[in-house]
Amino acid sequence: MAPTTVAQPYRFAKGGRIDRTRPVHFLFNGRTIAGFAGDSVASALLANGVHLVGRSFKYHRPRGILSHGVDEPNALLDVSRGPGRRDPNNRATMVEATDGLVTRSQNHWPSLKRDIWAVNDLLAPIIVAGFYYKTFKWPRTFWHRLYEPAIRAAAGLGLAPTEDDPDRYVHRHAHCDVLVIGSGPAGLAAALAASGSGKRVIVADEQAELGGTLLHDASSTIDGESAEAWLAGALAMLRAQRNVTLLPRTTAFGYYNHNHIAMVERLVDHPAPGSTALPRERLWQVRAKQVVLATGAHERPLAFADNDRPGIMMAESIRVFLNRYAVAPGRRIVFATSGASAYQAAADAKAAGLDVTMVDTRPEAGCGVQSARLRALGIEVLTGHTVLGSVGRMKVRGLIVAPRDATDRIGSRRTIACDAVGLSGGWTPAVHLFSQSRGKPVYRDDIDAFVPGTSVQAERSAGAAKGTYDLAAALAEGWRAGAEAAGLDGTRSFAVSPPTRTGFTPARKLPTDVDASRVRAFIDFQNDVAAKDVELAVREGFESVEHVKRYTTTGMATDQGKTSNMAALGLVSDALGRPVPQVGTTTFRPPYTPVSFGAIVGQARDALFDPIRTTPLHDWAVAQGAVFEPVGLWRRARFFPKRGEDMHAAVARECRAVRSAVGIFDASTLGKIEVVGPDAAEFMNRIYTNAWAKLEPGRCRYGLMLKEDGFIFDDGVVARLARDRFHVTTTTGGAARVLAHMEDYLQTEWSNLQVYLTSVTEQWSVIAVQGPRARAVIAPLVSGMDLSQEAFPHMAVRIGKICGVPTRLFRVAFTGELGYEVNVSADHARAVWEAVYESGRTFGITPYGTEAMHVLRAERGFIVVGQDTDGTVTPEDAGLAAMIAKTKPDFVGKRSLMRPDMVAADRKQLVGLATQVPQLVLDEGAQIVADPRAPIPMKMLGHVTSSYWSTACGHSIALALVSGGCARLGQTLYATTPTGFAAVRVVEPVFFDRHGERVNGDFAHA
Amino acid sequence: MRRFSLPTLVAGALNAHRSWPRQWRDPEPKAYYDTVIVGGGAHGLGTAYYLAKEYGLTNVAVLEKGWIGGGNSGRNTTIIRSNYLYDESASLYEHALKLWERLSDELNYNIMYSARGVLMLAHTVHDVQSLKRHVYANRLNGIDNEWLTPAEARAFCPPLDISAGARYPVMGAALQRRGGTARHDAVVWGYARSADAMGVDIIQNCEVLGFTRGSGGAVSGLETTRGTIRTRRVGVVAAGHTSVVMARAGLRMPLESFPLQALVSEPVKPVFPCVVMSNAVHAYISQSDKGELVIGAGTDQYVSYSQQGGLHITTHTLEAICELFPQFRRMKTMRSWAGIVDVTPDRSPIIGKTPVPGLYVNCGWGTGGFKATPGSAQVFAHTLATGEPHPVNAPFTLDRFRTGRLIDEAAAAAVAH
Amino acid sequence: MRETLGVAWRDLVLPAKVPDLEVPTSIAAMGACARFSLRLPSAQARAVDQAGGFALSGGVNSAITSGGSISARLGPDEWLLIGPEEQGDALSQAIEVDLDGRFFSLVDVSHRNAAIAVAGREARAVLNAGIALDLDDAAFPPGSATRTLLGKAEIVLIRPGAECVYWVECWRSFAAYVHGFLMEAAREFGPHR
Amino acid sequence: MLLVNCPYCGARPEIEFRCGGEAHIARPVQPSALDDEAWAEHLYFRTNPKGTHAERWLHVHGCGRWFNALRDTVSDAFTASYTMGEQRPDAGKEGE
Ligand SMILES: Cc1cc2nc3c(=O)[nH]c(=O)nc-3n(C[C@H](O)[C@H](O)[C@H](O)COP(=O)(O)OP(=O)(O)OC[C@H]3O[C@@H](n4cnc5c(N)ncnc54)[C@H](O)[C@@H]3O)c2cc1C
Ligand SMILES: NC(=O)c1ccc[n+]([C@@H]2O[C@H](COP(=O)([O-])OP(=O)(O)OC[C@H]3O[C@@H](n4cnc5c(N)ncnc54)[C@H](O)[C@@H]3O)[C@@H](O)[C@H]2O)c1
Ligand SMILES: Cc1cc2nc3c(=O)[nH]c(=O)nc-3n(C[C@H](O)[C@H](O)[C@H](O)COP(=O)(O)O)c2cc1C
Ligand SMILES: [Zn+2]
Repeated sequence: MAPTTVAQPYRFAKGGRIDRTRPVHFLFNGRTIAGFAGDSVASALLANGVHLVGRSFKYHRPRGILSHGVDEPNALLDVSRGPGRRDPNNRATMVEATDGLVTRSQNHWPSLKRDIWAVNDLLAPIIVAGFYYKTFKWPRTFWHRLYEPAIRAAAGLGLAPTEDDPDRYVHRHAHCDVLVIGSGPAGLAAALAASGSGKRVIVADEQAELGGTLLHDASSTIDGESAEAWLAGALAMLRAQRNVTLLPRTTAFGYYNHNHIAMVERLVDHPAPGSTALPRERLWQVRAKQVVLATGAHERPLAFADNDRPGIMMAESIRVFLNRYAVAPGRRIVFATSGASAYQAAADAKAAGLDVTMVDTRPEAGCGVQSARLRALGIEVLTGHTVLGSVGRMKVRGLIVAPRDATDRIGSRRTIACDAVGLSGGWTPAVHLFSQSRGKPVYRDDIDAFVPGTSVQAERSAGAAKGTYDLAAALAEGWRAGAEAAGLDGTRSFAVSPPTRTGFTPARKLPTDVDASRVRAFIDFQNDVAAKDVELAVREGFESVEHVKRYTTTGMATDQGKTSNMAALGLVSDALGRPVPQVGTTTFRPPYTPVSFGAIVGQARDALFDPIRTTPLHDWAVAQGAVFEPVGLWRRARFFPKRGEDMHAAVARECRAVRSAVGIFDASTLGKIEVVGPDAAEFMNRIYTNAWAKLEPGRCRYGLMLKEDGFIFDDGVVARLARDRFHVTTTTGGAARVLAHMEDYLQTEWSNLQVYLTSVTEQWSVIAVQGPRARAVIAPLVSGMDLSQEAFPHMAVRIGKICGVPTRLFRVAFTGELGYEVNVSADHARAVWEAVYESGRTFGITPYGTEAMHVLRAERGFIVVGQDTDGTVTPEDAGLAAMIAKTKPDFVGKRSLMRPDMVAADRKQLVGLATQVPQLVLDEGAQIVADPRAPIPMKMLGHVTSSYWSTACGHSIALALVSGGCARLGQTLYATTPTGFAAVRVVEPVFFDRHGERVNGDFAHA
Repeated sequence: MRRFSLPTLVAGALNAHRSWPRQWRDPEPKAYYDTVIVGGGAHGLGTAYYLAKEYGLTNVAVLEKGWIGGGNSGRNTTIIRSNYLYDESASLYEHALKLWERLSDELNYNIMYSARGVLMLAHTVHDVQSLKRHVYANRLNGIDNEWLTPAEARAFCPPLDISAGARYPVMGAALQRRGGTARHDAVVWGYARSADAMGVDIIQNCEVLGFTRGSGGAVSGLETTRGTIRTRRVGVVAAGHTSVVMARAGLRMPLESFPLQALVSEPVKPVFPCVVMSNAVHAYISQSDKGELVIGAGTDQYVSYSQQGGLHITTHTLEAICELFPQFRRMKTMRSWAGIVDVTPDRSPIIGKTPVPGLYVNCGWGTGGFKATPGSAQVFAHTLATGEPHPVNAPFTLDRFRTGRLIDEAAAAAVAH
Repeated sequence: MRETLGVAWRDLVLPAKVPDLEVPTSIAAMGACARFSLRLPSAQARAVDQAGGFALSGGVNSAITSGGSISARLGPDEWLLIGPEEQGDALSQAIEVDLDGRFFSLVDVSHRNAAIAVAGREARAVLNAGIALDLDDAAFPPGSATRTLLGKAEIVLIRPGAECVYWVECWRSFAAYVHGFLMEAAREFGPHR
Repeated sequence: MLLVNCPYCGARPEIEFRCGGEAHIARPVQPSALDDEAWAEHLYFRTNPKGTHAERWLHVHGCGRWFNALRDTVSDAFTASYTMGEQRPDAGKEGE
C-alpha cells in the first residue's frame, strides 16, 4: 500500500473508515484541503502533508498535531461554519471534515509561518514559570497601562466570537438503568451484557463513530472475527434492541451528585450546517441507576528537548491516522517509546509500507520479545536509547538519539532523519469522570498510573479506564461491568489474538547529555510548560502538586493536562523524592472537554430565557401603546403615553384623571391567597402583626407581615369572605414568597391548625377603578350588590356579579380616592375591563400605569414594601406602629422587635421631604445629610425612597428614611443631586388629602 | 528575602534559575507561639504578615490543613470593589482597596491588581433606585462610583447588549473605576513570602483538631494533626470551615457553609475590558490576563462541604451571561469548580472576639471576601495584637446578632414591589 | 365567545386546538375547563372516597379519569379536580355537599390554569426537553399526575390514559412560555401543530 | 443536582425542592420569654456540621409538603427522609 492520490499525497489508496465516494473540501488558512467523509480536519490536513497548524500559548512555538482525539493540546483551530457560526479553539482532531468549513490557525501575527510574537521564544530563558510575579511592578502605573495590556494581547488563544449565534441548542432529560460511557471494546461489551437484561441502556461516545480503539485495530481478532467485523456485529446487535440508545458524538462531560451525568451531543456540525431543523447541540442530563465508565486511556508523550515540533505526535495516533483514516503522517517515521504499545503502531506503519525506526528507552532486556519481533519485520530497533532532541523548525526533520546505559551515561549522538515521530511514554487511564463522581483514584505502581479506587456512586469502571490494557481482558471486564450494572451475574471471556502488546517503564524526562536545567522538554504543550518549570516551582517551595499546577499553569489549558498531568506529578515526585501517591493528582473537574455555553443554556434564550408573565389585560395595554416595565417575571404597564407625551406628561395626565374623575388600572399581578379553614383567623393572627379575630366577614383590613427577624416582609389588603375564609392579597413580587412563608409556618410550626392555603393570584384578575367617579362607572355593570355608602363602605368586600360573571368586589383605595378593585375570573377580565372602560368613557376614564399608581399612593403616604422599605425596616420605622396589635401575645417577628437595636432612637424612620425648590424631583436613592459642607466621609442620615412630581400638590414629593426622622419634622436637611445637594424640609409623609377624606369620592358630593 | 525585580529575574536566567530560594520555608511546628492563625488563606497569611510587620509579633504560626491558598482564596473570581452601601462596609472595603493599590510594591510580588473598573448593571426601575442609592452613598463616603446611562455603559464595555428588546434591558449602570481584579494565588504567595521572611512559620498539612483551655476557659493551645501547639492567642480564619473549627472550641456560630461555583471559558484574546456584575440576572464576568472569561455562579441551596455544586447552578449563570452577551454562546467552558463559603445571616463578616478568652475569629466573608483581603488582614492583626478592634472592624461583632444591629447589604437591595 | 346579553365572554389565554395523534408531536392548547383545588386531610379522603363524582381514592401522584373529569392527586391532601366547563357550579356544589361537616378547602381555580396537550410518538422527548422526570411507562404510567417543572415554569403533568397524550397544566401567565418551550423542543421532530 | 427523596412522592430532582436549612429548631412556644441571647441563638446560630445534617426540605414544585431529611454534608448522600413531626431517625447520635 502506498499513498497515491495527488491531491492528498499522504492518503492511502485503500483502507481506513473514510468514504472515498464522498470527497469534502474545506479551507485551512485560505488553502483548500481535500479529504473524505469520515476524516477529521486533522487527518485531512495530514493527508495533504500539513503539519504546522498553530502557535503555542506563551512562546509562540510552531506546533503540529499531537494526537488524534480529545487530548489534543496543539492543533486548535478557529472554525467557521458560516455567518455567526465561528468559534475558536477547536481541536482539529475532533472536528469532522465537512464541505465548506473555514478553518484558521490561531495565536500568531502576521501569519502562522512568520509570527512576530515568536520573539517570546528567544526570551524563554527569562519568561519562565511565574516570571510575571517577579517583575512588571515598577513603575506602578505601568502595570495597568503597559505591561498588563501587553501580556493580555500575547496570551489567550483564539478570537472570541463577535456575532450572535444563529444555531439552536436544546436540553433532554433522560433516565436509564445503565449508562455506558465509552464505546470501545470495554464499553461495547458492557452494553451487550447489560442490554440482555431488557433494562434501559444508553451508550455514549464522544467520537463520530462508535468503537473506540476497535476503529483502528487492524491486527486483532475477537472470537475469530477481525476487530472490524466484531465491531460491526456488536453494533448491529445493539441497534436491534429497543431498550438501547446509542449516542455517538456525545461527550459525557460532568459526573455530578447522585448519578446525574451531563453529556453534550453534537448534532449538526458534521453535515452541512443550517440544513435541518436539528439543534446544533443537545445537552443530555441523565439520571442513571448505574454507570459503566469505559472511557479508555490517554497516551503520554516523552519529555526531551524540542519534543514539540510539528510532526512529532503520539505513537498510537500514528496508528489511528494509518488505520482509521488511511493517512500516512510521514513517510519516514521514528517511534520513540518507553513501552510496548508503540510496537504495534510501528508494525502497522511498516505494514503500510512506511520507513520505520524504533527507539526504545528501555534496555534490551526490558523489551521482551517485542524488539525481536519488530526486527523480524525489518525494522531497526534501538533499545536502551534516550532521545536528546529533534531537528527541524516548522516540521520535524530528524530525531537526535543516543544510547544510554544503566547509570544514564549517554553515548554518542545520532540524528535519525524522519518526517514524523511517534512518541509513547505509556498510558494514563481516563479517570476523569470517576474522579468527578467523588471517587478517589488510587495509584498502581505496575502501570505507573492512577486508576479508579472504591466507587462512591453507583458506577464501575472497565477497560483501559481502569488500567486494563489487554484487549481480551478489557472485553471481559467490560462484560462483567455491564452485567453487574444490569443486575445480572455472568462473566464471559473473549478469545483475542494476538495478545495486546502492553507494559512500559515510566520515563519522566529523558536523560540528556547537556545541562538539564536549560533543556526545554515540554510536558504541557499548550501552556508551554517544560519539565524545568516544574522543577523551578518545586525549588521555590511550591511542593504541593496543586501549587505546582498554579505556579506553572501546567494542566490548566483547554486539554486540562490529559497528556501532561502524569508527567508533571512524576516530576514533582522525583524532585521531592516523594512517591507518586503521596504527591497525588490535581482535582478533575467538569467539563471533561470544553462545552459550549450554548449547549448548557439550551432553550433558555430570548423569549424562553425567563418566562415573561403577562396579565389577561396585557394585549389591551399593548394595543393602547403602553410602555411596560419588568417587575420580577411580570411585565406591567408603566404608563400609557398619548401621541407626543413623554413619561412625565403621561403620568401627570393619568394622575389628574384619577384625582378628578376616574382611572382604570390593571392590578392583576397582585398576589392572592385564599386562606380557608376553621382556624383561619387564628392563623392570620399569628402570621400578621395586626389582629384578625374581630374582622367581620365582608370587611377588609390592611395587613402587615414581618419575618421572624422583625423586619417588614410584605403587606396587603385582606378581605374576610366568611368566618373560615380570607382572601389575602400580597405585593406582586411577594406572592410566591409570602405563600411559602405561610406554608412553612403552617406545616412546620402550627400543623395542628386547621387551615389550607391556595394561590389564586391567577384565578382573579384585578381591575382597579379609582377616582371620584368610580362608583358611577361600575354601578351600571354590577348586580347583586348594593353600592351605597352604607351598604358598601370603604374597606368592605362584596360578592356579586359584574357583567353577569361572579366578582369579589373590594372597596379599597390605594390611590386615596374612592375606589374599587374588581376581582373577576381571569378569562373574563378582558370583557369586564372593556365594559368598565366603555362605561367610564362619559367620565373620561383613563387607564393608568404603575408609575401613576406610585405617585398617587405616595401623595397619600402609602408605602410600597421593597421600595420604601428594604429588609432592614421595622413597622415602627415605617410609621406603622399602629399596625402592631399590642394585645397579641405573639406573632411572627414580634420577639425580634424587642431587641436593643430595634428600638434605638437613631433608627431610620419614614418621613416626607419637601424640596426647597418645588420643581426639583429628587433622585430615588439620594442620600440625606445635615450639613453638605461637612468633610468627606460625610455622615449620612438616610435616603430618599420614593420621589415624584405631584400634579395634585403642584410640587415634588418625596418619602425618605431618615435617622430619628420623626423628631426632625420641620428641620432643613440636604439631599444629594447629580451635581451637588438640594435643601429639603422634613415633613409628615402625607402630601395630599391629609385626613383621608377623599375615599368617599362622589358619596361626599352626593 | 531575595528581591524580585527585572534585574534579578534576568540574573536568574543567566544561571537557568537554579538559585532562586524557596518563597517560604517548610518549618516544623514549634512548641509555643505567641499567636497562632488557623487557616492559610490570604486573610490568614495576611494577618500574620501585618502582625509581624506592624506589631512586631513574629513568633507567629499560620496553620493550614492543606496547602496555602487551597481554600476560597484560590478559587474565587477575584473581583475587587469597595462601592458598598453602608458606612460600616464601605469603610472596611475601601480600607482594603487602598491597600490593594500598593500591595504589589509592599510585598515585592506582582499580585496584578488591575483597576479595570467594575460595572454593575441595573435592569429594573428598582435596580436603578438601588444602584443610585449606592452611588450617592459612596460619593459621600469618598468612594468613587458613578452612574452611567446604558449608552455610556456600552461605551465602557463594548460587548454589552443594551438593546431595548432584551429580556431585562439595561437601564443604566454604576461604575467603580478603581474596582477590578487581582491574581488571587499571587496574593496568597506574596503574603506568605513576606510573612515568612519576617519569621512567621507557615505550617501546611496541619489541621487544627481541637483546643486546650486554661484558667477561665481561656485558650492555652491547639491540638493539630502535627501535634500539640501551645499558645494563648488564636485567630481562626478558616472561611467555609469556621463552624467546624469553632465547634472544636465548643462554640456555635451564626454561619452556614454553602458550595459556591465559578467557571472559566477557554482562553481567548482580549475581548472583555472590565468586570460586569448583574444582580437581577445573577451573573458576573471578567476576563483574566491569561484570556479565560472568569464567571461567577451561585451557591447551592444546601449546606455542604463538598466543593462540588450542581450543574443547574452554573446553567443559571450561563443563561444570564448569554442573555447579556449573546455573542458568547459559542464560547466554551473549560473548567468549573466550587469553594465552600461561610455565610452569616446578614451576609457581612464577623471580625473580632469570641466568648472564649484568647480566641478571635475572622469569618463570614461568604461570597465576597477576596476584595477585603488586605483590609481584613490588617484590622484583624490589629485586633489580635491589641485585644481591641480597629475602628474599621468594630461594628462587625458577633454581638450584633443579639442586639439586632445587623449590617445587611443584601437586604438593603431588597426586591421591589 | 363574544359578549352576549351583557355577560362577559371568556377569553382563553391560548386558542384551543384539537390534538393530532398522527404527527410525531402535536402540541395543542385545550379548551376551557372547570377546575378546583381541593384540600382535604388524607384520613378524610379515605373516609369519603369520592366527592362530587371525583374519586379521592388514588394515591399521591395519580390521576383518576372518569367521563370528562380528572381527579389528580398532587399531594397527600391536595387534589386538582378538572371537569367540563359548563358543570363548574354543579360540581362545586356537589363536592361541598359530599364533604359537608368535614374540614376541607375547595377553591375554584378554573381560570388560574391553562392546559396544553402534548401528544404523539415523540411527546416524551419533547416534554423531557424541560421536565427532569422519568416519563417512561414504568415510571409514569397511564393514570399518573404530578406537579413538576418544565424549564422554568411550574406545571402539573397528567397522563390520563394509555395513549401517548400528556396534559400539561400551568398557571395562565406561564402559558405563553410553556407553549413556546414545547414548540421549540418539538421543532426537530418536523411537522406539528 | 441532588436526587431528593420526598416521603410522599419518592425520589425527585433537586430543582423541585427548596431547602429550608437546619431541622428541629422548633419555634419557642413563648418567644417573649427568651432573652436576647437565646432569641439570637434561635434565629441565627446553626450547627452547620461537617457530617450528618438534619435539614428541612419543601417539595415546592411537587406535593408541596415540608419534610426532613438526613444528609451527609461531605458526601451529600441522603440517609433518611421523614415527615414533619417525626423524630430524627438517628436521634441520640447527632454530632458524630
Ligand atoms: C467561587 C467563588 C467565587 C468568589 N468570588 C469572589 C469575588 O469575586 N470577590 C470577592 O471579593 N470574593 C469572592 N469570593 C469569596 C472569597 O474567595 C473569600 O471570601 C475569601 O477568599 C476568603 O479568604 P480566607 O482567607 O478567609 O479563606 P480561605 O482562603 O478559604 O482560607 C481558609 C483556610 O483555612 C483552612 N482551614 C480550614 N479548617 C482548618 C483547620 N481545622 N485547620 C487548619 N486550617 C484550616 C482551609 O484549608 C483554608 O485554606 C468567592 C468565593 C468563591 C468560592
Ligand atoms: N497496549 C497498551 O498498552 C494499551 C494501553 C491502553 C489502551 N489499550 C487498548 O485500548 C483499548 C481499551 O478499550 P476500552 O474500551 O477501555 O477503551 P477505548 O479507548 O477503546 O474506548 C474508550 C472510548 O471512550 C470514549 N470516551 C472517553 N471518554 C468519554 C467521555 N467522557 N464521553 C464519551 N465518550 C468517551 C472514547 O471516545 C473511546 O471511544 C483496548 O483495545 C486496549 O488494547 C492498549
Ligand atoms: C481566577 C481564576 C482563573 C482560573 N483559570 C483557570 C484556567 O485558566 N485553567 C484551569 O484549568 N483552571 C483555572 N482555574 C481553576 C483552577 O484550576 C481550580 O479549579 C480552582 O482553583 C479550584 O480548585 P480545584 O478545582 O483544584 O478544587 C481558575 C481559577 C480562578 C479562581
Ligand atoms: Zn413530594
